[in-house]
Amino acid sequence: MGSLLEIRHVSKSFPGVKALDDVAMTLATSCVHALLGENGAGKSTLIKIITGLQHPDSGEVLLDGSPVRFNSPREAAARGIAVVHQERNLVPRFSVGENIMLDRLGAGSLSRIDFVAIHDEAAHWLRLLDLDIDPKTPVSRLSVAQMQLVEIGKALSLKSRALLLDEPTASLTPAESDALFGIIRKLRADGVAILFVSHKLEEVFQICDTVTVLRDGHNVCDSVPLAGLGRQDVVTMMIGRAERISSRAPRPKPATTPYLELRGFSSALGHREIDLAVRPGEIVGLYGLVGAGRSELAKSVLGLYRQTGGEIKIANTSVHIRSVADALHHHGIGYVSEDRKGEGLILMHSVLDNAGITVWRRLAGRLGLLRGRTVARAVGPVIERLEVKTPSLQQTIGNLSGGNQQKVSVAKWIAAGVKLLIVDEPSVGIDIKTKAYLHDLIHELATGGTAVILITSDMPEMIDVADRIVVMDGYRIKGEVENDRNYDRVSQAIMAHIHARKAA
Amino acid sequence: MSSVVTEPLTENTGTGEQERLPVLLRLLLSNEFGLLALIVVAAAIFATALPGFTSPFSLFTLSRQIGIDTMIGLAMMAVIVSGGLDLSVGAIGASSAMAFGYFAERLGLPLAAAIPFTLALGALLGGINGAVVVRSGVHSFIITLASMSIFFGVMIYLTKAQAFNGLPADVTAFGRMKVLGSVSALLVVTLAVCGGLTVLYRLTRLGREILAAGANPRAAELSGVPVGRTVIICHMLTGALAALAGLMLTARTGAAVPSMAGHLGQDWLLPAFLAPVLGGTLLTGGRVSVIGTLLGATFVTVITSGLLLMRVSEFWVQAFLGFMLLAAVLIDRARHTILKARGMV
Amino acid sequence: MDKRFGMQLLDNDWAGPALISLAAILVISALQPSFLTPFNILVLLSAIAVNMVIALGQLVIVGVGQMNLALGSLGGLVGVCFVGAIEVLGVPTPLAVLMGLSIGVLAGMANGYVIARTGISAFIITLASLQIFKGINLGITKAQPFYGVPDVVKQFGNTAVIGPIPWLIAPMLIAALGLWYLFRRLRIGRYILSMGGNRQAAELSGIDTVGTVIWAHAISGLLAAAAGMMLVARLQIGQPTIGDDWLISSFAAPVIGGAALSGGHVSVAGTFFGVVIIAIITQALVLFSIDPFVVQIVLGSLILWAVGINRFREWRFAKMATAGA
Amino acid sequence: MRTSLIKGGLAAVAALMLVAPAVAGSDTKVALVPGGPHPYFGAWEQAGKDAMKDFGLAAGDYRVPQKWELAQQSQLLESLLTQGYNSFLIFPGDAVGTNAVVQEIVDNKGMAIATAGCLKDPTPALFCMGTDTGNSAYLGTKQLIKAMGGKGRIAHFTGFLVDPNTQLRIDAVKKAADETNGAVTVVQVIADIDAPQPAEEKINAYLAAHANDVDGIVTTAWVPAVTAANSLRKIGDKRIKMVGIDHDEVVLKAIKDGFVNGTMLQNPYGQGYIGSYVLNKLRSGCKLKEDAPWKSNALTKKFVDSGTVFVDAGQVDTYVDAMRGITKTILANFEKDYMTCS
Repeated sequence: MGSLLEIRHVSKSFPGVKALDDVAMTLATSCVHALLGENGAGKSTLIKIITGLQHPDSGEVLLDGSPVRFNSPREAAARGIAVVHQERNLVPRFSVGENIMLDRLGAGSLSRIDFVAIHDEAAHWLRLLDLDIDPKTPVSRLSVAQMQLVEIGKALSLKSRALLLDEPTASLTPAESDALFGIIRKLRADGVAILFVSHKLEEVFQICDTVTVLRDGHNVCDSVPLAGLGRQDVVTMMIGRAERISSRAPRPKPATTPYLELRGFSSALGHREIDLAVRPGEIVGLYGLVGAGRSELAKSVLGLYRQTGGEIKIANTSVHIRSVADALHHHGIGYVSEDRKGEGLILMHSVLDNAGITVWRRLAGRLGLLRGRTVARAVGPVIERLEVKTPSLQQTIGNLSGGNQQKVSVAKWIAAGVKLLIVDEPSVGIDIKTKAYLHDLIHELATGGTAVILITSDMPEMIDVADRIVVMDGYRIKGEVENDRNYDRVSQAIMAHIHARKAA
Repeated sequence: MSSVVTEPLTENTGTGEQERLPVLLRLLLSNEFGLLALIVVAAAIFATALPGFTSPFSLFTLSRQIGIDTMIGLAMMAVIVSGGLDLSVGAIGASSAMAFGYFAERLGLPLAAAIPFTLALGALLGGINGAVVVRSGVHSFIITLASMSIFFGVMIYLTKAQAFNGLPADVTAFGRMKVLGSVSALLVVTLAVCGGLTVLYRLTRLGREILAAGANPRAAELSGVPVGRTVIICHMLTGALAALAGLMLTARTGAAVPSMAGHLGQDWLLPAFLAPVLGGTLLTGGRVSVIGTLLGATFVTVITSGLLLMRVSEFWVQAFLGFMLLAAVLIDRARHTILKARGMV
Repeated sequence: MDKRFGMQLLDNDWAGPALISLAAILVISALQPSFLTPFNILVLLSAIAVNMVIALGQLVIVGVGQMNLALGSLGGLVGVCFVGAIEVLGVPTPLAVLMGLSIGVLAGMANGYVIARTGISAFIITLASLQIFKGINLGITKAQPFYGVPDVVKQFGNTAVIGPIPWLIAPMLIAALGLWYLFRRLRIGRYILSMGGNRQAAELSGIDTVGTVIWAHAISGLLAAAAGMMLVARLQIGQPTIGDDWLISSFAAPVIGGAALSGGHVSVAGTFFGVVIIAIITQALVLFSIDPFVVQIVLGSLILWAVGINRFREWRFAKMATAGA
Repeated sequence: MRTSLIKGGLAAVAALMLVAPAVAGSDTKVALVPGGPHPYFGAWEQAGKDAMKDFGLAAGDYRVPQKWELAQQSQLLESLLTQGYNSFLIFPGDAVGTNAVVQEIVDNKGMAIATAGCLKDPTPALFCMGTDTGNSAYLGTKQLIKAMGGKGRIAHFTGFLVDPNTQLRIDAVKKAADETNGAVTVVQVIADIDAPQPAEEKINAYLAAHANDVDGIVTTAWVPAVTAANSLRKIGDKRIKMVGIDHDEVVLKAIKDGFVNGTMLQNPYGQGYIGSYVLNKLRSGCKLKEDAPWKSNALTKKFVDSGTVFVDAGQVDTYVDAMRGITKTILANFEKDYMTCS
């Protein structure tokens, strides 16, 4: 187990911010190394420096003991350092195989591509990942999880000596994650150095050997063995204090009349006979595997897809929701999308515009006039209450960290004062502190009388937050589980509902 | 882009003191500032080298040209914001102007009625574009390519290409009117519209919804913005502004002329795209600069005018114009890079 | 299995335009028998040949996710340089062809280089070079056409190889098949499409994006040059106005043929049928002696109709696909 | 090649030197401004230079808008006015739309003559000197009808519909046909083909389908004339008669070779040369007579015909002389007929 890649005294500043301050880290061969830290602690900057996207102000990066300075990820890759980024970096219309081999399609610009060889080679890497996909399949037909694995396959295919995985499991189901861990272990056995960035501490303890923790651009620890450390030790290092054990005050019993009630609801997307009721002050979880139709159900209720049967009742009155605008402005329904960057936020616009988008209509005066100050007055307190870290409300939201972005995408619905909030996968790519904060917030909202629907594939999250859990599969409701916070019982009950169909 | 670039200095929503420097930097980095600097430099050079450049008549024609070209640019800008485009601006402009001729000359309507009717017609034609784009889901390029032919064709069919040159004297007088010495009244109209559009995009609900829908239609839709309706409104605004540009050209020409925008109205396409794009409006939508559009049109007009006055052999004027344009964007890019490098130390 | 094959056929981008072309040919030839006379087919194919090469020149740039506004002015410039070189400088024809193609490639490379190096939108750069190319064209010609087109060139532009197939089809076939192969099988073609499909992915995968953009513009310039000279052959005259009206049709054909203006997705076959549709519509308006004052109205309506049909097909297909799933 | 015309012009100049007294030290700065880049106006450049030399003008410059756009022409004219030009020969970019900029010229103590094409009354231009487009089309059609033996079917190919002259031409062709009381009919009008490519596509498509349904072709714009002449040569059809317009080499050669019966020639050199002469006279104190023998056409009541001649195979080699003669005649009598000079 020798040291492969070494970071020494690296500092990096941006205008007004010291992103990294004298940071050190050592990646060793045959070792899975966890890089931990809250959002904004400096993990992304460190990865960018390793791959040559950014250059350190001071300090150095050593590869095999000698200093290196890469000018692009390409140069880094040529020296055996590959990264799997959080963003989807695949060409949708190209085949899986072509994506994996994209930089090795041929020797010269005009060389003919040998697709047979490409697909053969790609198939090899897919097999290694236990992925049962034909390499000729276009990437656009894959599920999100499959795309993530293809990206890993692409990084592997570079025969990398160091593999940097930036939250690889964010969009994977537990089973898929387990498969990935198997592969990581196999790679470790082959001598690869692996850097594993994740917010899911359970995974870190499951797979990693050593750990580096960053906080506010400083090393809290530098490449120490994980063995001997407990979850609380790591959390304390990350957030600077002990993790608060969720001890939420019991909430008043929800009202008896449901705020939203679906009866025999069916949609153009294929939902059939959906019966669902959410009462004010209640948190209803919607659990299901990817493709169960949960987000789609939410969007159908919002009026984005056509309702083909059954009825929707809002506060006991049968309604027809024609559009999201209708859902928001007339029925007080809000939706926090799972796809923060694609559907939740307008990345090129400011924090103020993103948080205020839902209240513009309410705040606009005569002639539709709307002053920035008016909006700021309305959303400012919410932004502050949610502790969104931003230099100003005018900051472009694309520049904020994922956690802060997520807070804003929730803040806009709180500002709008919705009566029913549908929260879809709220903690994807969110650090522990923000995640706990969001959970508290959801409870707080429910206590205040908001009806909440929580969609998540994260079983612990579901059991932690929801009052009762409705199980969906194949665009139908499969059953309901009362949540008594007993993880084993509840999770088994949920899985039983899902597998009931498979048996039938 | 979950970078830490902007990891905050303070826990809460920043204070003025720390923002001041970035604001200045942002101003210096802005596209508008770059254009303004280029315009000032070019104008200073022309004014010293070419005595005719600052003559009252030259200033008058310059301001008038800027007024009209900016209006054409604003018309296109209004739809670019939504992420679409409108090839039929010229056709709408010419058709509306001809309709104005019909209203004012043939029907004898007073201007107070003829002008609103004309603008309404422009908005209607734009609205048809928008509605078809939204309903069909086909890219606005193809829809407006077709409607360009149809609008222009109907206009030519109805008018048989005969101009209206018996317009009320007020129209022509307005086209020649000067304010503040030698500034064309047409530029004043344009400046007023610029002001109105700035208010629209900055200070109204609708404006913000337009920007949101243009930047990320999916996110806007899910946040309760009626994107379809917003896109139609953008097209209507384009139509109305194109009609206004047509009216301004009518005032300048003293007649409603079917050839004011060339065959199918295609003569307008270049100024229509050039001004907003130079001014920093994103072709993909969601970002807009009204002042930039004004400055973009000003830049092109000043350069063209200078080149013509310099008596560059006219067959080569176009080539020079192209080189100047290229030089301008390259200088702007260099300035951007240098400032950014300085700022990022 | 059969049904699936049918679905796959329908799923192709060119299926819609092809069906529309076929329907238009059937309807028009039923109403106007002279439509399918050999001479008319020759005329139609000549028009298609040139317009196809023009459309391909734009298709490459659309593939990389950009626009080339300078296509027409470059074509025009090469056209007059080509005849000018022969008439004024006495350059032998084959050399002049080579020179014309080189001008196209070099000018395209210059465009691509500036765009890729500076990162400024291709829209602006090619807008500037449009003015430059056109200005040089007018500076050379002073708006007077060159008449010294050699007979061999005139022959090439106006005679048939066999039956109703004009010689002009040859360069079109070379260009179309070459581009088709390029986009399917050659590394540079895949790189162009990968940049159009997901620029960031292409960059992070280590693709030389600067080189790829330069390649795309060089190919576009080559095709513009070829189209300019083909048009000279067909018109038998070196008109300085060649290329002035290419812009819109160069976009229309690829888009009707299913290309995404945002890049990454192009169809050579679809573009071909896009060109065919436009050519047939243009011809039909003449064949049926439409009143010149309504020609534009009918033209616009027919474009909408073609788009509508294609849209309907896509919609039906999407519906079938969901039903099948 | 294209120098033949210029040579002719030069010859004309030599002849004219005798009649036109050279005035030295004039402050007349003439700008000859066409509607855009177009081969028709090529002769204006030489005409301006010759006039400058012969009449002692301060300038006689041929200045071309970069594009055939109304706005570009207006901008150029405004710039020229700023540069100190005071006398303009303008081909109106639009028969109505160009009036505004001419008014500006007049307001700034300049003067302008609508040249080659006319401005529509009321106009601030002094008068119009050029070809009566409607009449030219009418005469051309008459010649065609004669060549067709007084009966048959005519196809008419013309330019952009936005140009009001196009409508005049369409009407004139129809009028000539109507005068035959049904013996001749206009079966097809193809317009909007001022650009070479669409012209080629549409004319060829038309001939491909309808060559047997048509007996004569009249073209009333430059590009369609060139294209139609080429197409007739290509199909080798001498049965179809054709009358073209203007002096493009392709058309002239087709006349010699018998594919085209003749063409309606205009007099661009004469327009530029005479126009410059008149402007200089007017600046040196002459006045236009209101009661001069102005002709009248569809656009204006103050029209001077610069000469339109029909040229067929017999005259195609000598038309330059004919034009020279016309120019000479107009110039010789202009002062007497149209001006009062103190």
